[in-house]
Amino acid sequence: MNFLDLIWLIPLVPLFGAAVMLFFGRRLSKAAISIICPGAVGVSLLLSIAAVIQLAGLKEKIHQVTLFPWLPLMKVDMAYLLDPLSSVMILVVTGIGFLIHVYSVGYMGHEGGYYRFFGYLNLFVFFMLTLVLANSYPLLFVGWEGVGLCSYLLIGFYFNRKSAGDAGKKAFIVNRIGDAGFILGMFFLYQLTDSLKFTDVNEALRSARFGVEHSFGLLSLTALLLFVGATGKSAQIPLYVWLPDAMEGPTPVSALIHAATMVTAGVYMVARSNALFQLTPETSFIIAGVGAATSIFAASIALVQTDIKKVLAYSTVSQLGYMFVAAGVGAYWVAVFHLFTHAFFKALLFLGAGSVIHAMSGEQDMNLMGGLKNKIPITFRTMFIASLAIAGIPGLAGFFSKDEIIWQTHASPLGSNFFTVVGLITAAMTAFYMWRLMFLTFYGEGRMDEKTRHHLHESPKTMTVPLMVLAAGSVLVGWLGTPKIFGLPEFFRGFEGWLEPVFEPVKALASEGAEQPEHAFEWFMMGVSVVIAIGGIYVAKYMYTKLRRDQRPSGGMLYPVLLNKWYVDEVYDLIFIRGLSLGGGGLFAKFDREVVDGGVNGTAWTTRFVSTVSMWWDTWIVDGLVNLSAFTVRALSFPVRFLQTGLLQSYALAFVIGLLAIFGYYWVR
Amino acid sequence: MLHPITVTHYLVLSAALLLIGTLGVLLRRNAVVIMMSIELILNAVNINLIAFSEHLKTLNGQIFAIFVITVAVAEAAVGLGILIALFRNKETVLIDEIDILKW
Amino acid sequence: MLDTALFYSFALLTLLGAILTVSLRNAVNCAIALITSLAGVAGLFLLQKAEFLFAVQIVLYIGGITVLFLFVIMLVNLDQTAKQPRFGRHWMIPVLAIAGTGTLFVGFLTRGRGTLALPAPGVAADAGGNVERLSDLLFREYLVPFEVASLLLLVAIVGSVVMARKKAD
Amino acid sequence: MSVYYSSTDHFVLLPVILLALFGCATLLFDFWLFPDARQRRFLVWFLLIGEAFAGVALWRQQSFLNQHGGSINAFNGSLVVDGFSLYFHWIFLATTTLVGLISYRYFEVREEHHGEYYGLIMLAQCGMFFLASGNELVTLFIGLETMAVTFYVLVGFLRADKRSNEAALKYLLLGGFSSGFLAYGFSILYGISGSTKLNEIASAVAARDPFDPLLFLAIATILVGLFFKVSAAPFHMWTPDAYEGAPTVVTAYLAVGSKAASLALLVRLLTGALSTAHAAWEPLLIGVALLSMTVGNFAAVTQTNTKRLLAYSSINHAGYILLGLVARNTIGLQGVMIYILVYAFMNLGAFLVLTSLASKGIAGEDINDLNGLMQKSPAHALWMLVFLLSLAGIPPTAGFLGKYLIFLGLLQSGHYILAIFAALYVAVAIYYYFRLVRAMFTQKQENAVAPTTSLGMKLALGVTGVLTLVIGVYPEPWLRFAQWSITR
Amino acid sequence: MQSHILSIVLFTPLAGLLVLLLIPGQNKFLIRLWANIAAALGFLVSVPMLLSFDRAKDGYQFVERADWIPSLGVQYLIGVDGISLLMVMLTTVMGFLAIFSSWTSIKDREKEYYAMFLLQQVGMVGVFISLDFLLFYTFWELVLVPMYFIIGIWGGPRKLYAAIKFFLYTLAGGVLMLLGILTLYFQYAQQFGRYTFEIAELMKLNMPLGLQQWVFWAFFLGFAIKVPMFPFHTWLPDAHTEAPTAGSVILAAVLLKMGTYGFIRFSLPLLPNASSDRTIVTILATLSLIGILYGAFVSLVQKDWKKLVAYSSVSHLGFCTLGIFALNQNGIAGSIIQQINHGISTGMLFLIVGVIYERRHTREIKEFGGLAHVMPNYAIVFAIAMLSSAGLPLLNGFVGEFTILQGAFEANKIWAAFAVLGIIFGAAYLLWLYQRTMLGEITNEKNRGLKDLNWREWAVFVPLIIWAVTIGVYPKPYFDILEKPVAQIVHRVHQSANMPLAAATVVPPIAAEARVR
Repeated sequence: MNFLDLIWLIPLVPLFGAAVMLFFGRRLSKAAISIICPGAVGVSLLLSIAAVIQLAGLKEKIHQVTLFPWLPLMKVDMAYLLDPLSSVMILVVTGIGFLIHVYSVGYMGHEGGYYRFFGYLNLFVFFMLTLVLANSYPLLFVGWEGVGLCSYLLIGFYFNRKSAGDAGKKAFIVNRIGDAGFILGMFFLYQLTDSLKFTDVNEALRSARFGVEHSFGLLSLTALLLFVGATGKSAQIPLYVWLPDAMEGPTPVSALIHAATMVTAGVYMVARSNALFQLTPETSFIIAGVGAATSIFAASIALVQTDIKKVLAYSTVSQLGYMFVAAGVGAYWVAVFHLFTHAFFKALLFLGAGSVIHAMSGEQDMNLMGGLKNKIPITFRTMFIASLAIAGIPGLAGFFSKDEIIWQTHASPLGSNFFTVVGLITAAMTAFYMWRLMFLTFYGEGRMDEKTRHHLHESPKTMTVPLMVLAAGSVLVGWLGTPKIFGLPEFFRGFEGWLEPVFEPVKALASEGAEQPEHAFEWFMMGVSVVIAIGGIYVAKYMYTKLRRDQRPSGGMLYPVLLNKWYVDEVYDLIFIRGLSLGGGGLFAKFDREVVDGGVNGTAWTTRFVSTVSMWWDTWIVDGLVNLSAFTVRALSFPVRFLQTGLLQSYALAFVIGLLAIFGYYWVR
Repeated sequence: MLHPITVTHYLVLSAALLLIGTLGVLLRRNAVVIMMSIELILNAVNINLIAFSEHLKTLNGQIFAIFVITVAVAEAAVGLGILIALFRNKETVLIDEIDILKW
Repeated sequence: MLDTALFYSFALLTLLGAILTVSLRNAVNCAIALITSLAGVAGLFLLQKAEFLFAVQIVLYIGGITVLFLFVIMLVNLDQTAKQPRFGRHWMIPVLAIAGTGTLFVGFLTRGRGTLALPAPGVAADAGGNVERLSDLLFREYLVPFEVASLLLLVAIVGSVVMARKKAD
Repeated sequence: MSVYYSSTDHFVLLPVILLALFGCATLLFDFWLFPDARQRRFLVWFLLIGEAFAGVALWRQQSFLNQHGGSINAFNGSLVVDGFSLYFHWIFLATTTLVGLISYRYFEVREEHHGEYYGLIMLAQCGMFFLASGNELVTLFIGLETMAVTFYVLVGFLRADKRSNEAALKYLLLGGFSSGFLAYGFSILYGISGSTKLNEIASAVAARDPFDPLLFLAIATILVGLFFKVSAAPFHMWTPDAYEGAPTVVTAYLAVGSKAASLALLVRLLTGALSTAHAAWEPLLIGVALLSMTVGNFAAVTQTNTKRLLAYSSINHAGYILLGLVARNTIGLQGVMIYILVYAFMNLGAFLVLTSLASKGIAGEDINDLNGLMQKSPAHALWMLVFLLSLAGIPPTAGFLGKYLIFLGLLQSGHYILAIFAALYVAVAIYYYFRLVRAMFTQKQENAVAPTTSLGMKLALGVTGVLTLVIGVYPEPWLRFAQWSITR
Repeated sequence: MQSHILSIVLFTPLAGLLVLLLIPGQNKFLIRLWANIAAALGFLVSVPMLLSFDRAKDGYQFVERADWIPSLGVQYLIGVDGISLLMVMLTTVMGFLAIFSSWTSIKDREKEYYAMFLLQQVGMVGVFISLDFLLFYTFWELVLVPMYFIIGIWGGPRKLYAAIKFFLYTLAGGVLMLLGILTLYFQYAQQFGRYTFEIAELMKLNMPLGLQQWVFWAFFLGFAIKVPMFPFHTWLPDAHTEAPTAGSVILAAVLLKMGTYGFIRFSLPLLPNASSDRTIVTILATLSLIGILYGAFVSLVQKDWKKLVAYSSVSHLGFCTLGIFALNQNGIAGSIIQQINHGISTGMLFLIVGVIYERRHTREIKEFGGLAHVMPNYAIVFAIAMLSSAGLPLLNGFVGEFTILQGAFEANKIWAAFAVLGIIFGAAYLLWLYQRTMLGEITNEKNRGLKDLNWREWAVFVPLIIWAVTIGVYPKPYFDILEKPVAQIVHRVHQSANMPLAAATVVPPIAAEARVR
């Protein structure tokens, strides 16, 4: 059986599951749902594995299946493309997706709208697979928008909570802002290359027609617009604001969508467009800069959060920043590698957090936890592994990928030591806040109330098994991308090799990048990062196990700033309100900003103001003009009627005056 | 002063009569007098016609004048009939008291 | 010379009568003034060699119409009307309008005097008197209007009867 | 001595002779045959038969013209039968017949003696006949007066009704006043041409400068007189009052017949005798037309009396028709002809519906009297809708055709601004026509009195309605008819 | 060979109307039944037309020609090309669904109601198939009257105001358009010595730019008011809000399209120089952009559910006009597809409002909230409609908007940049609406007992949903149908733009074939 030609089935099976759920779900039993939906993703997983294996056997590692033409005017088809990059992605999506489906069977067991949840989840998997399997930008955009929609639906799953609805809306609209950039980017790309198929676009961009653009030109603009799309989807500055709020959704959703898959779509897209970004070093620098800024910024916020999911959310933002740093410095395979490893341990962390919350009867505040180590041992152990992984302890997945990123910031021709420093600081912060989380949650005395304590219990098998599988993954997958200096067999460096055909370097950069790495320095860097990680963990341990609450350093002025997330949401508001009160000053004039803010808050003051003004315009000016006709008619009708006095002589007078006017015409003619 | 009398003299006379008649229509309140004023106007027309008739040495103008007189008669007859009908209903012939119909 | 004098005296009579018609308070007096004016016009007819019309004017107009007016004036409530003001309250604008019209009127006439050099004067009076020729013209060329006039008079008769009839049936 | 009265003369005059005959017969038989009021409705048969005879006579003229073309001159050129006059004769015939059909029920409802009525409207039609056929000033003048005097009587026909009296008096006084000016103008025309025949006047006028003072004086006074008759602003002031006060059926006849006849005269003068002096009258026409459309439209907006509203609307229509004359081209003239034809049917139809609203004790003239007509009588309401749409000029009703041709004429002659004005006023007009529509269709019915009706009314309603639609949907034959009527 | 299929499509509703008039008014069930049958027939007879349409052929098909008013050069000339074919199908489908959706919501004066709808159907089909300008104008005006009544009789509290405003506004535009038409007519007569209103003939005209511009503006007023483009849009919210549900559906789905169709069918090919004139294009594109953003902004602050949807129409139609004045294949084809999409999605949104209005008799957004709890199916349908309207990929809206944006981008990048903002706001107001009505707790006790969709409502929505999805997933047939006619228009506009006042430009070969009969 040729599974390569069946890759279109991979997304379609979950779509089928989703359709069944949405239209017939209410009539199905819970058991049936629990089989159909995870089953659908399972089938996709199997199909994916089979297809990837077959792909590996191909000489030219690329396979396209065209179903039917879609947008003929732009030569876009409904067609799927399997190549090394997308194969990594589908494995992540279906694999982790399957685990999370299984987990959800347990986690969501008590919730209403069970069928709906799984329907959305399956729909999400469909769109995500479409995104990664698409062979063209518009089709990618289908998935891109679709996952945004599912994210909206799933964040707002508890739709009777207003905050959930708001968060969902915010997510969708912020994403749309990014999408706007993405759409424009696509148009520029089409203008440049006359196609939107990845293969054609990349071929064209790598051809002699285009050279590296050193000033800010059309290529850079295109790349930047695409990157705007990526910042929206992957929660980078300035459009990251939706992701923390998105934690309103059920925890499996946070794990699947807001950690492992959807948010990485931006990274995937940048990687996919590597041919373009390689041509524009300036944009690449911007990407790396934004990534670095986001990573340290989000990490700083994560330091002080008390909500367990919020910590993980900011952590995700921070880790995504890492990925963009990698992409920005031209190390695309590393970005994808980190994406890959991060998917495992971050999904695990979220699922673990979900298990904790499950055990805590829904409580998410870490200050009210503690001492759970023995109460929920499996959760604890798996999360322990994940925390080590994300902190960058050697031997675990996170170590390899993160270390490679930090090394690439130094080694890559596009890199800069500034990024290296930021990366290291962020690494330290990561180790600290993750272990702060671990210590607050699992160690020490329990701080929960009696009732909750009474209910503490380990989660069911459906939840713990996925945790264990992911834990295994968090340990093992890193070994696919060990550093060269380890000198391990080729298998352990398989990841880079596997992706080689996709990230074919552009001629200009290839020659520059040929400089020999300094082995000693690389070892040194590795050591530094390990020390930093262990240091971070130790500081956390010291602060949260040794010190009493009041003894811990307050962080001074910084603490409230961090706790309030650098006041960004407030600043967004403040700028515009002040701008307005100044009577439309320079800031207000920046329509772009207005749109950002208006979009972000949906109901934001600015938008309301503008809309209200236009409403007034409509009611008083435009309508006024229309009704003026009616008004004028009446106004004019009055004198006419006024003259019609009913008196014969005034009629005769009008007659004579008419005659006089006619005579007069003769004389003044 | 004594220029030979031309047709223009008649025209001016007729214009004057016409205007006096018009004045009567515009100013008098009594409907009967208004009708009389209309008779004056028709007489002005007749003066014109006769003057032209003589001037042109054709009799068509005189014929026209006969018909104008006929019309005047007919109008006067009907008008007075209407006036009587109105007077029966409203007890007035003052034209500015007749203003039910307006606007 | 005599013609001139007669013209001016008839014209004076006509205008004076006319002015009195529109200005006298008592409607009966107005009617009498109207008779004066019509008589003046009749005189002018005579001056212009329209003898038949002169007769018509005297008999039909003065004898017929004016008497009709007098009847009506008697019929309607004269006493009350006679005490009322003659003119409407707003007389200024009508007077001005008519003055303006009159000025322009005269303008037309004086300016048009030159163009009154009219088409070739018709044949001078040939055989037969005024009445004869008139009747010939009337029944030959103006037969239609003549017939229509009968309809007009019929309508007038029926109309005045209809109007003046009391609501009998 | 020559023959006073030839067979041609007879052939031409026969329709009007028949009409006059039947009219007099009606007057005679009124008391003689039908002493009982209930029986008087049979008098309408006199009218119908008379019209039928007249129709046959007209048809003979029509077929003669169809065969031989040209025109028939009679009475030494006093009368002329050509396409133009026949076209109008047919309109008068149809109008009078339809008015007759709707009248008897109306007068029965109003409890008015109406024996003479049929005779009078036939005599009025005789007057109209001469207005359309006359080719000579005296005939035209006397014809006009015959019609006008009849209408004075008809307007005041409800003798017991103060409003009818008042309307008649106002109409008479102002009508006489305006006739005076018209006659004055005619006298000057005679003076400058030496003849009362239009053909000779035409050549005399052609020889003169258009702005010759005397000619202008004549044109001005004649136009003033005729503007009065067709109720064009600012000589329109009598219109609303007379329309409101007159019996509704008479209003219909006045609005359609009198107007059409006066327009016949106006068109014949302006396109015939005075056509060479167009430089003088064209601006006057433009001014009066614009003023008429403005006054008519804007004053109509706030009316609450339907007859008054339609009166103002008729002023507005006069403006449109005058614009067609301004265009001074075949299309414009064709537009005028079609407009008059269409106007006759649609306006008659509208008044007909209003007539049917009158019932014992209810004048049926207030807009509110139309309320809920759709429920009371869908047929009336729907036909009324057709008439109103047509009056407003919405395709595919007939009213559109007339407006359309007039726009066409204006554009062809380069009067773009006028065309835009005329077009925009269509939208204004919609406003008040749709007040009636609104009352009929969207308001609740208050008193469930169904409209009065009779066989004649049904018939008339059907005829006017169907024609209003048919002319709009399949205008070709009508256009050809109009075309034929203006080819000289 | 001449088939009469178009006449059949055109007059089927009229025949239905005549039969309807014969049914006594008391027999309400029969009236409803027959109206539905007639509308369904109207749809069914249009199907063979769709099937036998040959998309490979240039020019118009199913042309029928007969003299109507020969002395004025007016003909009964009808025919369809790809553009009008789609519009006709939209009309027949939406017309049927609109009538079907009224089954329970209209309870008084049903006979008149359905009669008006059938009459309107005739007018709308006529507008889209007329190839004679005067015939077109006749149908164009004919449509106004039934809609006036639909709004004025069965509408909301301010129905009379809304109805007359609608009527006045569109009529004023219409008569000015008529003057434009007549100008063309005379120009033709001057150049060719005979009078005709045939569009294909009028295209042969060679007019100076100045005159073209005048005529263009005359057309513009007629069409822009109908569309409606900013700032002529104010009749729309009133009319939409006050109209009964089915009226709003037809108004949004079909009536507004008459304006955009007018631009495509008449303004562009007949006045190619004016339409491609830089100033004019800039003005129109700017107005479209203002419309897009303005509509979206105003939608955001609406308190009335239906009014919000109405204003969203302004925004969507802004996209359509923008696409048209991009003057390229993408823009125009996208615009036409977007017109159909708007018909589907906004039609659905109005139907959705109608469903809830029928149950609760209010449209105040704040009266609702948490409806998804009691009406889950309704919430799903609403979600689909909303997403279709917001342009989610794989639903219809995206295909249209994306193609338009591409077209706009090709024409002017700034336009595309601004238009893209419209997409953001589109999502914003719709999602917010959804949130306020469907999500959250049930705040109003009155909403607790509401019934979910019944089978009849499902039957209305399902075809629309399927249609929306098929366009979204497989729009190629639509693009195929549109390819030739749009290419012709684009070619014509650009050719004359490049060769100012070139003598003969491409004229679709309509006449030759039809004359053979």
